Amino acid sequence: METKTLVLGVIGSDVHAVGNKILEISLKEAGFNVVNLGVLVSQKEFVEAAVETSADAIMVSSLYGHGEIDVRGLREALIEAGIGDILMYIGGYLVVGSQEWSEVEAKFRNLGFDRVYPPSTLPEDFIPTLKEDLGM
Amino acid sequence: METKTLVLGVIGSDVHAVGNKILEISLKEAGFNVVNLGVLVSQKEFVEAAVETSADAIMVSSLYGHGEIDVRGLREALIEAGIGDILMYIGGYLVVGSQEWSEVEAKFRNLGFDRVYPPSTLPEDFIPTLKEDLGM
Amino acid sequence: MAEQITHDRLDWDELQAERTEVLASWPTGREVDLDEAVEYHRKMPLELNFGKRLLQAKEEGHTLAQPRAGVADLNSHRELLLFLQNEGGADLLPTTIDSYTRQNRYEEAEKGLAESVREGRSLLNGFPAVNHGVANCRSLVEALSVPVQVRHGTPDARLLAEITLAAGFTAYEGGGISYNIPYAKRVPLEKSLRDWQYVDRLVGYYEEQGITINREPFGPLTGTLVSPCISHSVAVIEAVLAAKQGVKNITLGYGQCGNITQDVAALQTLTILAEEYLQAENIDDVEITTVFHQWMGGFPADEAKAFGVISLGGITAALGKATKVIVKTTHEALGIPTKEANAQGIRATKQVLNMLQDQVYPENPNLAEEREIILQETRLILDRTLELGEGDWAKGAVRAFAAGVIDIPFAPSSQNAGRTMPARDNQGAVRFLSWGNLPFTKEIQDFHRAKLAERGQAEKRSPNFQMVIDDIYAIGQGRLIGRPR
Amino acid sequence: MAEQITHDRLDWDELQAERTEVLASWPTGREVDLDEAVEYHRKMPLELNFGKRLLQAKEEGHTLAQPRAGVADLNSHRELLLFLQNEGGADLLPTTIDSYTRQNRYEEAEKGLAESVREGRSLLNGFPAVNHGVANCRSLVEALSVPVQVRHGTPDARLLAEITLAAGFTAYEGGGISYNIPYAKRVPLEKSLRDWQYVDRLVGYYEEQGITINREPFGPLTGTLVSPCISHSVAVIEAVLAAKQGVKNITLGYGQCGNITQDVAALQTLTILAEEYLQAENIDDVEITTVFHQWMGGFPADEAKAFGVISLGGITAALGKATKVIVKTTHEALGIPTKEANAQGIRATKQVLNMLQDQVYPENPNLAEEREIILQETRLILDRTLELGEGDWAKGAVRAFAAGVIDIPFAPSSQNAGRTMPARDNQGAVRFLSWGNLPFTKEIQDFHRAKLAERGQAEKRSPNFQMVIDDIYAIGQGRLIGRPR
Ligand code: B12
Ligand code: B12
Repeated sequence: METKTLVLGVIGSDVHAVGNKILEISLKEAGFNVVNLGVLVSQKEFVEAAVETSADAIMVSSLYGHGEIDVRGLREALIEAGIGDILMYIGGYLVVGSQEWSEVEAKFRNLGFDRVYPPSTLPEDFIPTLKEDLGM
Repeated sequence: METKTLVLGVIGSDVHAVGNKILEISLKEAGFNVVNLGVLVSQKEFVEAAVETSADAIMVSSLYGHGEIDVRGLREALIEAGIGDILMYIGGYLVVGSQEWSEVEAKFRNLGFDRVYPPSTLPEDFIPTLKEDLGM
Repeated sequence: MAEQITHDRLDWDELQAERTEVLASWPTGREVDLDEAVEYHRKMPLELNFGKRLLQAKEEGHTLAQPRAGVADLNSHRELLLFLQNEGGADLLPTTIDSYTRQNRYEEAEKGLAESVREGRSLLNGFPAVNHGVANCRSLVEALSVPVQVRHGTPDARLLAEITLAAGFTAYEGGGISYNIPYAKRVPLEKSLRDWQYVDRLVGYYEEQGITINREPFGPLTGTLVSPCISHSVAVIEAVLAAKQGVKNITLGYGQCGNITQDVAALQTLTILAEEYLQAENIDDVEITTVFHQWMGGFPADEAKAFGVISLGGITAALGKATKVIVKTTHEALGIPTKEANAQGIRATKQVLNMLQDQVYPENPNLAEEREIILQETRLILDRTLELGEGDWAKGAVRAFAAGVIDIPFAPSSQNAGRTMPARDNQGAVRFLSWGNLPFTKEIQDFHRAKLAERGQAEKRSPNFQMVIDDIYAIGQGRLIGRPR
Repeated sequence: MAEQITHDRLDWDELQAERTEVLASWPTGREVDLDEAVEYHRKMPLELNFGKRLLQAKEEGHTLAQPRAGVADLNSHRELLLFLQNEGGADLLPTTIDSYTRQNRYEEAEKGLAESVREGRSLLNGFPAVNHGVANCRSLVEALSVPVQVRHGTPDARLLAEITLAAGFTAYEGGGISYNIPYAKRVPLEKSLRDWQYVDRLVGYYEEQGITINREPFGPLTGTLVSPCISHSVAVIEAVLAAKQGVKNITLGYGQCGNITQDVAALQTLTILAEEYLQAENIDDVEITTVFHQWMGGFPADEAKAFGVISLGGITAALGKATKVIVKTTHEALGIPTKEANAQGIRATKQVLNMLQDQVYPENPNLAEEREIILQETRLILDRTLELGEGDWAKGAVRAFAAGVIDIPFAPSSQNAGRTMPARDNQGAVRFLSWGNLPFTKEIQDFHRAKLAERGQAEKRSPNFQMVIDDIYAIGQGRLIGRPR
């Protein structure tokens, strides 16, 4: 089975590094090829890394609350870069405060994410779905 | 000024003794003549004590939640004993659980109490009113 | 009557006439068939046995969490317990009995129950187990997956014991002193002691059949500034009296006072003293565990503040390595808690218990001194009690209360001298402002005097009754010590 | 650049060109008039001075409670702070700055602010003080009756300092290391150290005018299993660097790890070490106070459990006699808290602080050993740092990070070696699984190895990275130590 490549990073001015490290480790353990951009990642860096590594999916984290502002236009930038239909996940504390989850999910789906995960998501909660989505 | 006599007690199967002791001390300090029947006081004891001591007011406590059942008929018993218009206060945890205070108050007013006090009432919260009600 | 009671084991055969009478005192008594009940217990899954669960926890060094809870109606009560088990994560469950049942007023309980069902809300402050009877209570026990205990406050708890033990409850709270003096006004101590010997003998009978039933004297007494030496004395006497009747699994209790060092010392000395006095009676087959009660006096009305009090209790229990902790709720100062509030109290408590599972309050000179004081004071009280009883603990207890040698502050009972007056010292430990007739040595009297003088100096007032009143209100008002403001 | 930085005091006159530049970098910079600002401070009521309030608390032996809080819009933020003061009973107030401002992205902050006002909810995770400017910020300070501090996480906080200090804030959190390594990825340490020397020099200028401004290095760093020796090393270096610039009122911080003995030892050694190293630099006119941060890592999502964590933090702060405690909320694992949740966290904390005000964690051999370990480890790190810096703390800090002599676990910064790996021992104290290049003696290395071996044995697994992951999740999952299940 061919190894799938994931681009991983925490978007915007966000420095929450702990979850990012754990995701990297868990995804590697699960057999993925992980390109971890770390924290404080701009949209541009996400797009470039995905193009360069011919990534199969982008995993965006946002913990600090500005996710809503930070991800606007990311899907469009991917389209512009010619990889508009790449699988894209997001997880973390996506908005400021705690809002009705169904609304948050809808909001980020509209912003171009294929799957949206709430806080306290464990690696085992989404890795099976990710494999399914990537046809593994 | 003539000293006013109060009959004090915790009604029914209720053994909460601490508040009762504090009330006794505070009311004595405030210049009342206090007849303290203590805890586990039946309606009959309240009525008899009030008659015997020609009391000016009856101070009923109920802490344990059965107050609602325990005080039914007390005003009627006082009427029967010929002291139907004696001033009567009640205080404590009057019902089981915590219910809307206005409803609890209305309920106990209907049961014949002139004034109804919620939990955590301090002596200084009601003694001035008591003096007023007794024309002191 | 004081002359009649002894601490000797009741003869089982002789007890049968009395049992018949007790069982006849309310219709549901007929449901009790002791042989069948023993069979029933034998078939119960072992993990539902309260005493066994406690011993396991003691061995592992864990502290278990147990709430208080009881409502009138059977279905609602079952739901309540299931909620506390599943949503609260309670390790042990209670069934708190209503106050009419506690005074053997089963008719009033019946009315309250009927009205509760009619109105769809509990008008009783607990579960009237006698009125519900054996079969109903079994449906309760069977629904649960953790052990369940009867908790009440009943001077004469014979019928309640017959019914609930036959129903599969494996733990029973109370005792002849601890369920009389704080819970009654005019019940003679001889009578409550004898009625509790009946209960203990019944438990002893189950033990003879190989069924472990846990017994727990009610530690906190009046819950209000009760010095450890008082509650420890009562606990030890009730433990000895129970053991004499054949009880083999005993949990001794203590209600949080608020000074952590004093509280941990109290927990540590409880077992030491119980084992010491049981040993002296040549009893060595009794398993002792401990229970710490989160603050039993007046609570703050604010729920966040109440969480603080609850957590401090949980933390003290964990650091003092209590076998279990009885959990308060954030509704304590509001009224009987909702099931949600009750579950929250358990969860906050379990969080701190789990976090501190592997930590213990450090041994240190103050702790040792505090233990020493508790040991000395309690021994003085107990030894004088035994002396008064001429070697008999039951007689001794009766005479000790009559003499004020044991004297519980704020107790409503006429059997209680009511001459002791507690107050906090400058670190918040509970001391005596007046020790009445407690048989304290001059040295110990001086200790208390000095401790309160120290506080008086800090507060620029001489120790007096106002301090006591201030201390009673203090925790409710967000502090431990009732300092003048 | 590492060659350029020194720990010497910046020349005030020479700094003026840079100040002009900084103030010109965003329009609100124009509002700063330093002479007028000093006048403004002089007229402020004394009880609003943060540093003075801390010294008073230290003297009285009380622990003060301070929340974190900040929203985008001025009026909402003012309301929020008033709520925390009046309903929460906060002794000290914060103004938490948003993350765009922290990265000097004032334009994005402006957009976020505008959108927040439009939508009627905060889209920013804090208060963009630079965008609001001096006059607006003053309206905030003036509305309050307790002192207020700027709390952020800004590597280059020069403009923010100019504006907020001119606005009457009397306390400013952060430092060249603690607001870089955990909060940035690519900011050179020389740059952040130099930018914070600017801030400290500015504070020093206020001090020269007789205005006390409190400075607080950010103690918890990444908030996740940070061993005391790491955060203490950073705290001491930042204290010395600040003092060199004329800062006179410093609060040193430490984030709760969860083992009470270790946490109390950490609080006690913080002051000892700071005074020791300040003394060595012949600085003796700096007032040191301490701040304890309630658990800074992942929280349980359940609010009742969160109350347990919060209360344990409050209790540890009180027993360890921290001067103040930074309070978490029950919404920690849910998102930025509502003002109600924030006030609840303060009230729960204040309840336990008040109850334990007169109690202290008892001196005992384990505590002494824990202090000794922290002292030794920190001194090893600090002495090697100074050696690397050839007597200069600023140079030393840069070189120590480059060499991994100071190495903060989980930090995002490329300036950080990232070779240390913490894990809890069998009592929950934070130890090192890997100490990377920390200059530990063989004895200390053996100590850590033994501690983790002990845990490994208890858990029947050899100490490895899975332990670390388990420990990171543990408190959120209701435990302290991430035991296998
Ligand atoms: C530790 C911490 C910090 C540390 C971070 C240190 C570092 N550099 O890493 C410090 C103290 C520096 C910090 C700073 C701040 N923080 Co912070 N922080 C936390 C905290 C307590 C724990 C985060 C953590 O490490 N969790 C453990 C890891 C393992 O879990 P995780 O990060 O959630 O990641 C897991 C999942 O979310 C999921 N996941 C994550 N990303 C993705 C992506 C995909 C695709 C999927 C499928 C899953 C997934 O999988 C991960 C592994 O299980 C949380 C609250 C909490 N959770 O209890 C707040 C929190 C995230 N912080 C918050 C805030 C606001 C801040 C600050 C702005 C300061 C402030 N106002 O108080 C600054 C922001 C700095 C910045 N510019 O980013 C808020 C965010 C609020 C919101 N969104 O509404 C939180 C929720 C706290 C709160 N309730 O206010 N913080
Ligand atoms: C200490 C205590 C006990 C002790 C009592 C010892 C004793 N013999 O005195 C013990 C442990 C034995 C006990 C037992 C029980 N208790 Co109790 N107890 C308390 C507790 C914690 C404090 C009471 C107290 O002493 N407060 C201090 C004094 C100074 O205040 P106070 O009693 O409220 O009195 C003041 C005011 O109310 C007012 N006041 C009182 N009466 C009157 C009358 C008038 C006219 C006026 C104007 C004012 C007034 O003035 C007083 C002085 O300020 C309260 C909860 C709380 N408040 O935190 C529960 C509480 C009262 N108990 C309660 C219950 C249910 C019980 C039990 C049934 C056990 C159970 N199910 O858990 C038994 C009942 C036994 C019985 N038959 O009565 C409930 C009542 C619930 C309800 N009504 O919904 C409470 C509220 C706890 C709870 N939330 O569940 N209890």
